[in-house]
Amino acid sequence: MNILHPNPDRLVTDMLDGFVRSHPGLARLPGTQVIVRSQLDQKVGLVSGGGSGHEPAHAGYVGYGMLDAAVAGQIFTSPTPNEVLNAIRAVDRGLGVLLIIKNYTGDVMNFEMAAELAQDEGIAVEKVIVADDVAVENSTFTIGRRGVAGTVFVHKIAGASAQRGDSLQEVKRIADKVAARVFSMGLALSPCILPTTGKPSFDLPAGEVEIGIGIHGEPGVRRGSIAPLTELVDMLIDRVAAESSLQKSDEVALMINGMGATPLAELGVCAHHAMARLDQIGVKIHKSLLGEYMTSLNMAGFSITVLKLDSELKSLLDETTHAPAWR
Amino acid sequence: MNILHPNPDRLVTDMLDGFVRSHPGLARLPGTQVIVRSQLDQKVGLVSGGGSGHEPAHAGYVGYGMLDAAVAGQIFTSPTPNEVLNAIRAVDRGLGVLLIIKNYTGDVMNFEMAAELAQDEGIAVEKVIVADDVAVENSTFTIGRRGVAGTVFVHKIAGASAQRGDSLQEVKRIADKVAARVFSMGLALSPCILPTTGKPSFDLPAGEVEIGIGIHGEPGVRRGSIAPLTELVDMLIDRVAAESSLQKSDEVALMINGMGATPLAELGVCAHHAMARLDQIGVKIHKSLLGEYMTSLNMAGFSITVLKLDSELKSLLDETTHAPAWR
Amino acid sequence: MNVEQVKAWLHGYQQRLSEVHELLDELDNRIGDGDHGTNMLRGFQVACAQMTEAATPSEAVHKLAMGLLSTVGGASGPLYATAFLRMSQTWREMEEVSLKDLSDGLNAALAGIQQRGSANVGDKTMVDVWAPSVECMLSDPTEHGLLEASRVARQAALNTRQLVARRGRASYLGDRSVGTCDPGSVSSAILFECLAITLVEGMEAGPWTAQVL
Amino acid sequence: MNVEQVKAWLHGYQQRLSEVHELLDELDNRIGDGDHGTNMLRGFQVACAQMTEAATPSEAVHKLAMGLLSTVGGASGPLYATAFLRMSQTWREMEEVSLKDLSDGLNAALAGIQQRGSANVGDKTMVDVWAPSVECMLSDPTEHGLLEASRVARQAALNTRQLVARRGRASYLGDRSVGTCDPGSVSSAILFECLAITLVEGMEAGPWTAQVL
Ligand SMILES: Nc1ncnc2c1ncn2[C@@H]1O[C@H](COP(=O)(O)OP(=O)(O)O)[C@@H](O)[C@H]1O
Ligand SMILES: Nc1ncnc2c1ncn2[C@@H]1O[C@H](COP(=O)(O)OP(=O)(O)O)[C@@H](O)[C@H]1O
Ligand SMILES: [Mg+2]
Ligand SMILES: [Mg+2]
Ligand SMILES: [Mg+2]
Ligand SMILES: [Mg+2]
Repeated sequence: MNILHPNPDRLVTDMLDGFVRSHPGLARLPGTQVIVRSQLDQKVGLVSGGGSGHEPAHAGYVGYGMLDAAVAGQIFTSPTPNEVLNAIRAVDRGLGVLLIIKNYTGDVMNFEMAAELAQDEGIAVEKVIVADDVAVENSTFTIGRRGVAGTVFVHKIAGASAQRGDSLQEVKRIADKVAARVFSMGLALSPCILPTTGKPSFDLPAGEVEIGIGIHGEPGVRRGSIAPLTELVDMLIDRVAAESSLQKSDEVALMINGMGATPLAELGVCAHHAMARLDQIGVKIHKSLLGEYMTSLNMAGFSITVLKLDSELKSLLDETTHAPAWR
Repeated sequence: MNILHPNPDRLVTDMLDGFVRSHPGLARLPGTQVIVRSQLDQKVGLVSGGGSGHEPAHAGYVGYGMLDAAVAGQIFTSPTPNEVLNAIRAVDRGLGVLLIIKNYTGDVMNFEMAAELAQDEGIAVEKVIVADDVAVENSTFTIGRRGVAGTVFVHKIAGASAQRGDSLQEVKRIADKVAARVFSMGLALSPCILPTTGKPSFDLPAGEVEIGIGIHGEPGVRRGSIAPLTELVDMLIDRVAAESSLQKSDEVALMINGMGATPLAELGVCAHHAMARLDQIGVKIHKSLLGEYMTSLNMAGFSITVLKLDSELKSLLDETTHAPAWR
Repeated sequence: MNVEQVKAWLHGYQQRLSEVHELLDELDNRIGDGDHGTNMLRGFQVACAQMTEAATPSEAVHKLAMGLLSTVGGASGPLYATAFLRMSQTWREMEEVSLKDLSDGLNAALAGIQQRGSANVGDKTMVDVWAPSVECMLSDPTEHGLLEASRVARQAALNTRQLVARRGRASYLGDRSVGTCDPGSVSSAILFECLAITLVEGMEAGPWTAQVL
Repeated sequence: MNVEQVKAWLHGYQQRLSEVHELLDELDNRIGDGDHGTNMLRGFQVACAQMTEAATPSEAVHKLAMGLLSTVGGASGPLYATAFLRMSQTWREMEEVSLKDLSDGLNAALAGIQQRGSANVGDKTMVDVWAPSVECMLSDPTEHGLLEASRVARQAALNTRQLVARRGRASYLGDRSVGTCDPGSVSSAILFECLAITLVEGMEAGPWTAQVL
């Protein structure tokens, strides 16, 4: 059962206003769906965004040490080029702007059109495309992998790089490095209910799970029968480990991300099993994030992300940030 | 659809281990379900807890400036006196311990038995009982109101008081003051699914909501039909305002708390409407918390808490804390 | 009643709990949080195992109480633990307890339950079962009185159905708590029934099913 | 085609979207994220209103494109916006566009769509509809060719059902994307159909229903 919105057209703007009033460091650019830091520093600007429905992404990652602006589209719909352009203009301090884009056709096309428009205005714009979802086969015949929860690590580490005053090229280099080393996979125990239609995003018979889901309520790349949690977690970790060629002595950051309706208690159990599996492999866990970072409305399920660290990424990951959703 | 736990008996301990490894400042007392700060300060000890299923409560509130220990019972079951006693012993630094108890028969009796046992051992123990749920009529014939999400404000403010070095009596005075000034009410759009039985905690026909719910999957004090969100929010705010005799110039802290399965996007919309209603009343919102603070597994719904501030409470509320779930 | 009979009573009860715990959860689900059967079964499984070494009735129920205290939690944990602690105190130094001693022990247990939980008769709690059953035993501390107490306990548990809860979790439901038997009353009635089964030849377990309750 | 006919075409399309947007959402729900109809309707409602002042065909589609650019979002937003921008460029300075000009404009639009989205025929995207329909119009820029283009568009949209998606959101489903018509192909086919209805007397809207698709 979903909430009944008196005015569905205002769902996103009402939500953004609720966010902004709850987080003194954030502001909404008047007349837009762009959330910006209420005080900008003299540094390279960082802009991300995408459809809504992934909260706390993306507004929750705006703040000192992470993003300068987040652009919110309608529920599960990429924002328009105009909106992205508004964000770019607002955060550019003359040092250029990096766009952090998740690899979805819509996001890529809308952000790219905005980048072209901004470049026409003389703003230096670079982009990084995050494609961390190893559930999707990577092949040159397709559009490649989706960007999912691993994007949050790009926000964090590129954010720390920009915050310490790195140049646009350097921030881009680091962002690309994170994007190349981050790997995710998720599964769903239930669809989400779309607030616009009130309907489930797919039908799932009892006792089955969707494996390899995205973050827009899509079904997964395949369906499996529900297995004990340890088996499901091992399956995800093993796929991520294989795709990222995890080695015994590697050091990683781990994220156990809830899709929206899985109790934190169960995410804690997932974290326990995931770490046990990584222990078995012999990998060292430098940092582990547990909670909801990139959701799919009220979908039940979770994703597991592994970021392969090196000393540069480690120190940037550990830097301070005041973005409300990083913890 | 719930997760299939390979070993339901270990659900709580696995969850706690997952938490502890994700939060370097926390540790589990070996052989117990007690989470403690990994480094304790020389100050009055603060202990809270209750059944599990309310995550991030209560382990998420352990840290500098909030609790020193959280005791976790089985899902929705008060912890035993033995476990509470373990926590009291672990955090007492000779300056005494304050127990923060939510007003449930089980919690009160188990914590009180533990307090008696600790006092027998010569430990100074005081307690505060939180009963913020205005959905329940307050009468001398009943056990009074339940303790719900407002308890988090008691953790925070009593925590700041203890952290600055206040005496046990002073911390208790402040905790009692918060408890007397905090008012909450919630509603559910769906029951939760109990991990032990896999069954819903109640049946709710489509189009109806449970109004005045607790945090253990119980049905509410009455059932209503689903109304547009603005009406539901106004109903909760108005009840809380009436019960707390909110005045035009009052300053408050607000909390919009998700019950577990309501998307943060929708909580943001709730926050927007709640603040609009408080604006109408003429109340000043000093701080607003938005997210999941005291959940009921994967119940869909939310609660609204209002804390009436004064200058003492305001400055303690604004103090720093490193507890992972406070933001 | 010697120590072996005490153990037989409580092991019998544990056995019964393993049969009815889902029913108790179901009752608790309707007006509480659905865990009463799970709580009781978890507690008695551990606590009964701790009685093995006990040499006297007092020791047996003391060990049981300590076991309950460390495993049950919830509202029922401290209440049942307190009840058995009071029996233990009443029977101190006794090698065997007479039916009169048994009645006194149960009476002390009732007092402990009321002290801990401050519920009165009519509040739709286990007190509604304990009070009339103990009354029965006190006025007729014989096998006949025990059978009667078991019968009264059953009836009292069934009678809680029409009550409005004023203590415990069910009280938050107000009038909506009417229509379901109180789970703690049912678990208490079964405890009295198991006692009668242990001590009175030919006594049999009654049907405790969702249909009846 | 004069400016009023261009407006009639696009208003007709907007009207049609308000009838079929739920169907498009439903198709997108099966292999995407369920918003294609909502996106298109939202965009054309706003964008069509912005055409009012336009004096030439080129100006009309330019204003439409700018409106789409600021309202649709999603994958379809930049693609349809690019398509109309290219028509606008092709028709610059023209008071009226002939059927030949129309074909050239649509051809430029197709090129824009492919440049933006790099999809080829067979990838289960709107390109599967645009490519054969534009082909049709180019080889026969007459009313007959237009009717044929509309028929071909419809058939091409239906034919996407058996394709495996290789671009756009549906591509993540791999083989599971087979069995449902591509929503962007359907919305494109309806655009061609509306064009034929505007320009050819007696042409009627075909049935677009869940049963057919
Ligand atoms: N104050 C009280 N006095 C006596 N019995 C009580 C009291 N409160 C609750 N109970 C009993 O406890 C039972 C519930 O136990 P249980 O479900 O195990 O604990 P919880 O309510 O904490 O989940 C009730 O059915 C009732 O019989
Ligand atoms: N690369 C592409 N090239 C051409 N058309 C595409 C491409 N990607 C997607 N499409 C079209 O866009 C449609 C989906 O649009 P829509 O649902 O509005 O956006 P989104 O997929 O972002 O939710 C698809 O049905 C397909 O026809
Ligand atoms: Mg979309
Ligand atoms: Mg309980
Ligand atoms: Mg219970
Ligand atoms: Mg779509």
